[in-house]
Amino acid sequence: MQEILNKLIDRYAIEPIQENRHNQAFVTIEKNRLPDVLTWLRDYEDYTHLAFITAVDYPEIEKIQLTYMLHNYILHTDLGLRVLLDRTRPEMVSIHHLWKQVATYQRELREMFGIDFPGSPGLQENFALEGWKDIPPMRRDFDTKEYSEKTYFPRPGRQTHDPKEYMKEKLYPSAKEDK
Amino acid sequence: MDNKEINNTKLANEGLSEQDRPLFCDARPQSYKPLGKYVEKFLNWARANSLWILGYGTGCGAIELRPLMTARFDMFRWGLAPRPTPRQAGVFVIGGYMSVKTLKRVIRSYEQMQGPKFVIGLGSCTINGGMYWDSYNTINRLDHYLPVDIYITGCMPRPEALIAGFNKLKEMIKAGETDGQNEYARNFDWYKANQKKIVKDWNMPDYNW
Amino acid sequence: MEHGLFISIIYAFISLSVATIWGLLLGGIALKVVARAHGRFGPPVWQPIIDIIKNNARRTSISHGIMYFLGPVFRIAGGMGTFLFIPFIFGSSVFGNFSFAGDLFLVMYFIFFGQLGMALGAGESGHPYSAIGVARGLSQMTAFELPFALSVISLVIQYGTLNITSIVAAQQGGLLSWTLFTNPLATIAALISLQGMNMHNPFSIVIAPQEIPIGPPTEYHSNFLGLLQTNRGLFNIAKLALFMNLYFGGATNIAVMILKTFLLYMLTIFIGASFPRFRTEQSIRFFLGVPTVIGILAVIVIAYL
Amino acid sequence: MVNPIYILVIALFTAFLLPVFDKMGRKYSLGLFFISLAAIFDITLQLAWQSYNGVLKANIFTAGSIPPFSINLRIGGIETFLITTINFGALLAAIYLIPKFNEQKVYAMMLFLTLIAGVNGLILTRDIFNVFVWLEITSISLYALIGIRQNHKSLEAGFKYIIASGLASAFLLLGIIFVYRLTGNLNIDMIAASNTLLVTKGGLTALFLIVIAFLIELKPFPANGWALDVYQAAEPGVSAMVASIVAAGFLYVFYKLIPLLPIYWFDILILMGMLTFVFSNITALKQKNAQRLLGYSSIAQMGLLVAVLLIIKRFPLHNDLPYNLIYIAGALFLNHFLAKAGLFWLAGIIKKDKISDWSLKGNPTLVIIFAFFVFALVGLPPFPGFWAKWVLINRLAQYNLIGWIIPIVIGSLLEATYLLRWFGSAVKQEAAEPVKLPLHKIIPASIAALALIMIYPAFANSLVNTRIIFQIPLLALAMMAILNFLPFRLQGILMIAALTFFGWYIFPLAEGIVKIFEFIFIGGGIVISIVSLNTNIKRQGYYEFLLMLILSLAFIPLAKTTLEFFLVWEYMTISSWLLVLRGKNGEKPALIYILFSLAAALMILTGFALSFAETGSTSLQYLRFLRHYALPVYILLAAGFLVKAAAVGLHIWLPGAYAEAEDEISPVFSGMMSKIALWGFIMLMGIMGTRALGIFEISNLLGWIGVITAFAGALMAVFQEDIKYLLAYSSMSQLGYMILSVAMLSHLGWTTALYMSVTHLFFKGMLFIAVAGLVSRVGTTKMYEMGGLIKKMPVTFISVLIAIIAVSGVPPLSGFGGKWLLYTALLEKGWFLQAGLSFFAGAIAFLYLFRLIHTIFLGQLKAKYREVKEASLWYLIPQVIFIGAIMAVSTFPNLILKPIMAAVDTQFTSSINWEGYKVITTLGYWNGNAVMIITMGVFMVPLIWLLSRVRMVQKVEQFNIVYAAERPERPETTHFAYNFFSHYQKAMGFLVNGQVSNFWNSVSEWFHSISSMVRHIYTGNSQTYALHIIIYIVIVYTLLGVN
Repeated sequence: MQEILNKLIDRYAIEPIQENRHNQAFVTIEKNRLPDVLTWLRDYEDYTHLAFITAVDYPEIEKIQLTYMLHNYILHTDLGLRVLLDRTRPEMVSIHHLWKQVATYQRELREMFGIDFPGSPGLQENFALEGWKDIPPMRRDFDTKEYSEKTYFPRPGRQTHDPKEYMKEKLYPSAKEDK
Repeated sequence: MDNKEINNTKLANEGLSEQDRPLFCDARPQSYKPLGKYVEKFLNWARANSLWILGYGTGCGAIELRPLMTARFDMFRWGLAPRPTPRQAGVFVIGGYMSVKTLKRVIRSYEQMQGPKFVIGLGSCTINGGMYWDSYNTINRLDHYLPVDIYITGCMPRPEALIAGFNKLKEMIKAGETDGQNEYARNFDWYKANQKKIVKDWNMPDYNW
Repeated sequence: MEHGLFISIIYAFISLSVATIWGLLLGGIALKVVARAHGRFGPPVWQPIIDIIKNNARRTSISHGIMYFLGPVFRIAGGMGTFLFIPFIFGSSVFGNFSFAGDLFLVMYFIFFGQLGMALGAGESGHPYSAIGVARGLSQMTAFELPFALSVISLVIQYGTLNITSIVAAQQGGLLSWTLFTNPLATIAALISLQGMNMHNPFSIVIAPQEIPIGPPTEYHSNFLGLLQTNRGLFNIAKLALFMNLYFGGATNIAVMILKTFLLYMLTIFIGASFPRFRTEQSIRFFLGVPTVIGILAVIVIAYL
Repeated sequence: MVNPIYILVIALFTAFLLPVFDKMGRKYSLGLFFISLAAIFDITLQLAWQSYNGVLKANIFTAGSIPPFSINLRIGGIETFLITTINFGALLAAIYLIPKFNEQKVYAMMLFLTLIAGVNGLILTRDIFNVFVWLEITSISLYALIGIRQNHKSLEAGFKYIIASGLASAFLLLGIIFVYRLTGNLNIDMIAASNTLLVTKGGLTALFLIVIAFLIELKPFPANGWALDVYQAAEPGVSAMVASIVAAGFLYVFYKLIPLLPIYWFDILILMGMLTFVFSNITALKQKNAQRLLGYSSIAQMGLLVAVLLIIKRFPLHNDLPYNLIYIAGALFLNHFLAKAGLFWLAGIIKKDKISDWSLKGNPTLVIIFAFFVFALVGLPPFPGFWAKWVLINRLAQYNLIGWIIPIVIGSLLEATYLLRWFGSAVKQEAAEPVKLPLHKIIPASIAALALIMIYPAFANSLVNTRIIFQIPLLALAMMAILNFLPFRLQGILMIAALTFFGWYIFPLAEGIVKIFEFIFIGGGIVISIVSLNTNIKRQGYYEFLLMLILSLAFIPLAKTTLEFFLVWEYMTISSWLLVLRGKNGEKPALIYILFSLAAALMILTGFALSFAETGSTSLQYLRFLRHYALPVYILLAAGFLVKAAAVGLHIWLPGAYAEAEDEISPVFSGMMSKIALWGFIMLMGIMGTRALGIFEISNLLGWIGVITAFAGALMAVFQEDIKYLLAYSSMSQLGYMILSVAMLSHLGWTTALYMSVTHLFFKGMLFIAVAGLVSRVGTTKMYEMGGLIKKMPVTFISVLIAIIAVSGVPPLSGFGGKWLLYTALLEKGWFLQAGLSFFAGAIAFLYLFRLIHTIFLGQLKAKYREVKEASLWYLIPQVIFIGAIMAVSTFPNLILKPIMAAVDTQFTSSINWEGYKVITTLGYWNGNAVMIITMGVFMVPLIWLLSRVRMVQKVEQFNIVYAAERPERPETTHFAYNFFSHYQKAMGFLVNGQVSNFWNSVSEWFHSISSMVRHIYTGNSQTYALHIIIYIVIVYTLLGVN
């Protein structure tokens, strides 16, 4: 693990490294260098498997963080590459030329987070939300409860309980009497 | 059998492109009066004893349908049978939570079924959204979109509950209390408005014959 | 014609009704038997009849066009015709049907009448699954017709006639004069074909509900489906009656007919219940293999030995 | 009388006078030149006239004394004929060369005249040394003429010619010296009279030297590389002269020498000729240069002529020498002379070196001329080559020279291959730029073409006892060609009227089975021709060939003699081939078709020849008296008919020919022309019965071939994507059933065959017409591109529906009658396994038939066909007629069965009983009428039930289908049509994955490889060529066993 991290530092002068376990580490890199690094990792360092791409919304710092998770089948180590995107107009280089199936991930990210991947095949096609017009639902400033109430005819009479209190009440009714 | 209540206005099919419009039928669904009392009673008996379920598991609740076919629960006893195509099926079991995307398919399949047809809402999600009550993508009340004949509560309801539900439905059919198809046809515009409110890309005809 | 026209029609009607009801009940019994084998109760034996009533009681139906509309008509006309050209019960004037109009080959080719019409009707529905189902069905049909044809040829050599009544007549006089015992090879070849004709496992790919919802009749419903189901009962009996006549000594009264058709049907059901499903090309290869060789042997043995 | 010596005098004298006149101007010299040529021709004509009246003095003595003291000329019948031809040709050649003469110095004209003098001298003289003189005159003027183009290549070619002919002359001179030394004589007749020369070794060597010299001048294979370069490089006008005029001279000298040769040399020399014929043709296969190709062809023809002359002299054929000379050698020579010269001139007109660049499209004059030349060379009627081939092969068979038939047949086929391939590509190719037609070039070519066709009546009348009505197909062609100026639709109506009249005339003459075939050909012809009226846009040659085809079909069953049969058979072949060629992509299929047809025709010809050899009669009925040759004749004829019937293995011509012919023609091919093979079998078996081949009965073998054809055809039809190919394979399959039925040689079998052939006309004609109508609207023949057309073309749909029910044999329509008869007949005959296989084939038919109707009419309608309309009325009328016929025949089978049975009764005793509408055989029974009524009855019951509830039915559109809860996106992706029976392909496809076409491809490949191998010897180097000549001489010397 350390070996590959050292190589990364040597080759790309990457600084922020977070090592979670002996076989898992995350590095943050500049977004324009990502395709280079990925290609190198895939072709020379046996990180042939792209496990997933995921995103996290950070409205606090006005960033969206993308994580590309790679796996090495020989060493069985995982390497996560992180990229920070601007939140106002998130755009990232498409890497579908490296792994064809990435296009699907990118479609999903476009729909759920509004991240653009210029050139990715079928990017504008529906993924799960057909014809969604609101702000992307996985952005943290999207209020799903409000949206649901506005849209889906909530049935009146619904009650909400704090699960902890409610279960205590249901399972140990005597405890309440004790109070 | 001259029992059709005819409404000859055509549907607009605005969701379709000009090119596609001639490919789909634009007639409205019609409602039907029952036949003579004893004839209808006999036919209802036959309908009740031959319930063909559309094999479309729309949500996680569909997992509870499978045990019904096994030797332990043996739904065939009651004349229930799964059927792979909506054309031939008579009962639509909505199996739990219903996302907007699925709802579109459900509407299409429901409309393609031939009347009289019945809908069973299975699990809490179909009643008020259940645990997905505040999801951005899951409906809360099925009866705003389709005429539901009977709900079976639970999350999930057991197969026994399902059997009880089916038997209740059979009684209702025999008693002539299930009128979902006619209700849908009479309140067609209201249902359609509700459906179109949440199904954003309505790229199908207003009624899928 | 031996009787007057009106009497003939009445007789044909009786014969058709008995056959249809018995055929549907056979279907119900089969369901029941399979259910019992699973350890279930299963539906009542009259379930197929209820289904037919229900389907005819449907309030709506749709039509894709004239050929679609006529498809089930062709289908059941094929079933009725096939049945009517077979002498149902030997020596009976009520159940003798219209067998004077043609011989064994007429029956064998009339089977295609309904299938072709149905295939055309299903085709007009425009549903790809219908076409796929028909393609599979026809392909499989060509394959299982070969052993059956060879078996029939063997029979014709044996009895020197194509007249079904004469073939039955030649088998009267005890169990051992049945074709089953006088020409076992032909019987085996034909029975294997019967499995295919009835589209029971392992040859059920045509209607394979798990992959192409239900094959050719995917789009059929309501009245149309009712007709198709009625035909299923009738056509089953027609085939069973043909086999009974050709290989199992025919029947001289209704009881014997019921017994023989029941046993024959159960045979296919049992075989069907014990096998998984072949793919189309597998079943074609199967039919063109062992059963065809048996059929050829049947011909050679009877003709040249 | 005119003295022929004036020819030589005028030519030579004018040649030396020309420069003087040229001083006065080119006009004068050219005028003098033509005057002299005309004078020569005039003399020849006078000589010919005298010869015709029998007042011609045969021997002309020069210098006032008799041989051996002076040279004598002979002007007998052959000489007259030859010089007439040559001087006629020379006149044409001179016209062709006018511009050359204008631009060259005057020497060109001089050379031309000396050349003419030389060739005339070669023919006339009887003195062997004089021959040498004329040879030198000819050669010298020729190689100067070769260089007339004055480019590098032609000069080189001329040089090669000098070397070769120098070698030849040297040997000739040596030979003459030896001969003179031995005999003291130079007169050929006197040498021949004295035997002294022949017995000694030295004499033989001398003779050999003389013969080999002329053999080399005749360009034998393989010592002929120099000649090829000459043909290729010289000006086409000059090449034409080399191929025709000069070759004629050398050939005749060779003929003059034949009496000198010892008898045991003949076989070797014949072999040399035949080798030249076969190998030149093989080599030509890969040739791409037009003139060189023609060179190969010329050499081949010369080889054949050498062989033929030797054969005529050597074998008992010389008992009937004048006849054989005229009708074999004379016809072949004339044929070659006119056609080859014409082709070279044509090459000069087109001015394209590569044959693939030739394009005659839109130039009917050139097409007709080209067609005449090519057809004449291939030996198609009515050109002389046809008659020559006919007599030659008959004679060879008659005198037990069957071995020599084989190289002739192979060589002719090879020659046909490249010539017809060339013709096809030239006719079909789009022209890059319009061809210029200079008058001086087109006149000689057209005159040659006209001459070719004018000879025809002479042969047709004097040669054989064909009845004159058998020329009607040709006359019809001519008539339609004359009427070509009329509006197209009017032509069609006239054609139908002609057919009707002809039917009215001929129908009472026919009886028995012939009558049924006449019904198929004439009746079918009239109905199917209605389709052609759908357009008024002129199509060149369409009605001409169609009428010719139908009439020849109608005449074949009427033929009483082998020649009548074969003549009309060839007419049918030509007209149908040209119709295929007319198709849009018809070039390749037409070539395959014509090659197979010609092979079949040659087999039939050989069979007839053998029959003539044994019975001495050309009557077809005499086939029954055959004893010695019975088996080969039977096999040859059956094989020929099997090719025509497209039996499995020989079928590869069929799909292309049927499918790529124009849509209106395909029904004629499938419905009518395919039946002619059936007639062949009926005629053959009706006369000859069956024969045993070892332990097998041939009829038994034919039965198996038939049923396997039925099976293979059906299976291949299943995998077609193109609707016309599907139908074509289906026709092949149906024809297989018919062969099977005929081969049974029983009453029931023949009844089946005839019943099937009539009903096949109905439903297959109808299907092809329906398809024609369909294609006229949708513009494609790929089935998967259509779909859902039932609502757009309901009438077409109904006729296709009825047709497929009838084809598949489903009761109650007429097809079932055929199937029932077939199986009953097979079981009665005891052909059980055949019955099983044909049942299987019948079941497979369902696959392609369903696919046919489903992929076109059912399923999803494509957006681009939403506006498609029903086919035009002209397509629908014949379909409705056929539907009526099918329904009538289905309801009342007696209508057709009774006449057929009555016809078959003349051949076999009947085993069928009738009870009203019920047919009863020994095995079973069938009541078509009752089946129809019962079917109608059971159909009505459920129909009424459904109709009673029709009000609740909602009519929906094509996308209202359950589609796994989605909506279909496009009709293209929803229509299941392409590779419809993929699983069947997996299970059974290995049986039909192109084994047969691979076989024929490899045959073709094989011949082409030989061709390219052989071509390697022609290096283009004059030293090599000289070496070839020397080696050739040594080999021939050894072979002849001179020492």
